[in-house]
Amino acid sequence: MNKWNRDQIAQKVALDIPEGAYVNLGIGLPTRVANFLPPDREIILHSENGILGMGPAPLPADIDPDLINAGKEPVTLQPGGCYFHHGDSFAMMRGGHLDICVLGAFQVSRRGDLANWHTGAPDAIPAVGGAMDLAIGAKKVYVMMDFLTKTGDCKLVDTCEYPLTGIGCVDRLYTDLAIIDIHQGQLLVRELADGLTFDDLQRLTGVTLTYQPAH
Amino acid sequence: MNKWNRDQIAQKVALDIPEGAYVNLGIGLPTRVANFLPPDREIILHSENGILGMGPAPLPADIDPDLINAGKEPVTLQPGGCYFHHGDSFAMMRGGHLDICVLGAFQVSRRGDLANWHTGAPDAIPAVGGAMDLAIGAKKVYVMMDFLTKTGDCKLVDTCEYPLTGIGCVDRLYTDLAIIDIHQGQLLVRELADGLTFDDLQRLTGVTLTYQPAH
Amino acid sequence: MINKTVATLEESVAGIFDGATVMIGGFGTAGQPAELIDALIHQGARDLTIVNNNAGNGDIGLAALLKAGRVRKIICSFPRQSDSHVFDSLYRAGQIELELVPQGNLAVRIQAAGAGLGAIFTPTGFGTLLAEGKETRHIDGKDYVLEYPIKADFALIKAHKGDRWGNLTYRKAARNFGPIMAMAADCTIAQVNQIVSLGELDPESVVTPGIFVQRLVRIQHQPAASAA
Amino acid sequence: MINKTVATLEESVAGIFDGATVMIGGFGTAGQPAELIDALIHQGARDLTIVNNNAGNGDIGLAALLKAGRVRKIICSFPRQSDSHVFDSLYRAGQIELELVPQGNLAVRIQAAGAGLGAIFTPTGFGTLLAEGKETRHIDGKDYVLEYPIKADFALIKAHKGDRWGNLTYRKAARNFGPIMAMAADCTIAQVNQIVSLGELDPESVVTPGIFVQRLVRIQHQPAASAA
Repeated sequence: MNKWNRDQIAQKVALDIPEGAYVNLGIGLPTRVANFLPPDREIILHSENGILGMGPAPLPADIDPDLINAGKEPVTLQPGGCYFHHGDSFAMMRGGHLDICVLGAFQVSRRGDLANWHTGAPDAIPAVGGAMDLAIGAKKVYVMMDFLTKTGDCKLVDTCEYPLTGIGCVDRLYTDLAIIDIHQGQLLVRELADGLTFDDLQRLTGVTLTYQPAH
Repeated sequence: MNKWNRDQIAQKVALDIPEGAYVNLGIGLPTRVANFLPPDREIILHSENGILGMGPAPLPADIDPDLINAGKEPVTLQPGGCYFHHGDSFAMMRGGHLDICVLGAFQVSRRGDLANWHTGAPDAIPAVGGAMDLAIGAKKVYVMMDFLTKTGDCKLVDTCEYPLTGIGCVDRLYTDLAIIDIHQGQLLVRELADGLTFDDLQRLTGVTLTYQPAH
Repeated sequence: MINKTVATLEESVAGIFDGATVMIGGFGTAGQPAELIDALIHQGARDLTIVNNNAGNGDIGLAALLKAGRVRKIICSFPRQSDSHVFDSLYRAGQIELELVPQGNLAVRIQAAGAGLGAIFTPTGFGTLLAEGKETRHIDGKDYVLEYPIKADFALIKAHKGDRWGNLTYRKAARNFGPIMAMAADCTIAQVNQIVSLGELDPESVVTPGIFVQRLVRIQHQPAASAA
Repeated sequence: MINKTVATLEESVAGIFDGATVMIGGFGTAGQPAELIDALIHQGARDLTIVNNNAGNGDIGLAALLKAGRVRKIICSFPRQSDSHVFDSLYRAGQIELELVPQGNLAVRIQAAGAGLGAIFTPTGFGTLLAEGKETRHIDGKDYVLEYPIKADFALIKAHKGDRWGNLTYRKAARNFGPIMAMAADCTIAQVNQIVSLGELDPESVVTPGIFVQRLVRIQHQPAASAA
């Protein structure tokens, strides 16, 4: 069985983003999706700190400390992009104006609850940033994560054990083993990694899956 | 006894506006205040339709239909003025950022309730505009009105009979007979028209006045 | 390639359905998208709920839409003006419903819709006829009225320059309700005086980012005062 | 003549009192008014409540203010970063109070203060730890949390150009919280790279109208990237 690696997962997300979509890529793994966006599609990236039309990292000589992304890394602006303040930026998110956001996750529940901001460990310093706004605001919320934790527990669960980011907000999971839609209380397996059967996948999780390939 | 005429009232208001004040002059009589602002003071006029630094009417050749005041009359923009949308404009008003607004009134109550938007007549078509926002938002609300109606009733009353614009919002009255502060439940007469005595004024109204000249 | 520009006024208003809520920009005639309104009259949608600051001036633009009998209800702050005779007659005849909203509550309710808020406590109107029957609350020494967002199916607005991504700038006080209505409608349609190349608008000076605009159409006929 | 410019950093932060609530602009270091923060450290006010998106980076700016022991409480969305060791130590030692607010709620609560609203129902955070104990309401099919405005006595922000009336423009993504914090503080103090003559800023492109700014100070030393 060939798990999808992180670049392969990112590529699968990227290919599902249509021309003209307004997209926010969360900090961390989701940022990688930008590397695989089809060059023949115009896709407009949003950064919570007040940018639409965000472009790739600049050459070292062109780094501008006033032009960074949500992860505080230097970025560029594409022609047609613009700047705005945090009020407008989060109105875009909370007001349902973004088409897609892509987030990482610690756990996702079968009802689409998302936990991705806080381990809940007693000594952890909590930091939430824009995660909760993205989770509840975008028209479609995609999650990128490994199907299992390093210790072999499934991250797709009946009920999240970690503190929640948002309730019933996840629409689709892109994992190293499968792509799964969360739709009307069902978990619809759309695609499986090569050599993995539906029964293999079902055995790895305590929640009931339904096989319904996308094509 | 010499009543103050409308220009004299407007002049008295104008002279009380300090340098640097952000001021909204309501539609109608208050607009006249602009004609008497001391030229040596910089005073910044706000118009609810998205202008700060509003200047006087343009020459006929310079009239621009995109540059009008709240009364829909052509105006100009002073150097240092700027434009913004209605959300920001009313945030300035509601958020307490304006120093002074000057409004007309049908009636004002002894507690500073204002009635200036609706006669309450059954066949009247109501129109409120920005009156309620101005009434509750500016740091100081000044009212310009005649002390008596044409039929001789006093417009400073115990309780407004007309529908209210705002509750307890009026700080000062500029009338044709006197200038009166509404302060902590008292009506403090600050200035009287020439030849008018305090007792004359008191006899014209059913509410209790206190004589406390400003100088 | 993203291209939100449409070639004709007819296309720009396609799909506006009977019973739709339509925001129309403008304060009086400044910023009123007269050509889009004419196109909407031509298009024929009826039973509309209109959101505008006023209720039409003279016999053109919004007044003409009212006169054509297409408007079931209007949500506005200042219907009665010296030249609002079309509205006045319909209102007196009981042929149009009026929801009168203080201008700042109109603005902030539109903003609340655009920003995805569920409701807001506003001080404006407390204790007045226009707050009758509404929930109120005393917060930190002051009284507030609970008001709900005003959303729309469509917004028709007038801007100055636009590009194919839908970024917009405005002109002087014609800006007024345009930017906030653009944020509150499912489909925002902007008429512009000029369409410029992508990247030509200064990214610091874009007033309405293209994410809030679905269609834009250039108005060929430019009145002198709307140029530059 | 109105002149909101002050000559020195020292004057710009005069009057900031012990116990004050101070908003500080910036997202990470972009838009962080480093020189104003240094001036505040020098000025000596203590027992402050700070509102910022983060809780300081490295050992400079906001982190230095924290390190100097001037901050009683911080209201922010994202304190924990790779280089937030100053905050981390204080927090673990119980020497600083943290109010953690989702970033969009931070923004909209600041906006609510600037706009004079009493409270807002926001969907963000519903059902999470950060809404525990807060009033909620189901409105039109969706769940919301009631959140209150965040006001400040002072706001320290970084802008690009300013004039003597206090009009401001910003530079790229350094804009972030500046414009909304300027609206929410009794006294907004802006550091700018450049002070221009009145009328030189395009009235269509002013981002923060001067009404929201009480003092501005030019920073002499301009890092290369902040020019132009």
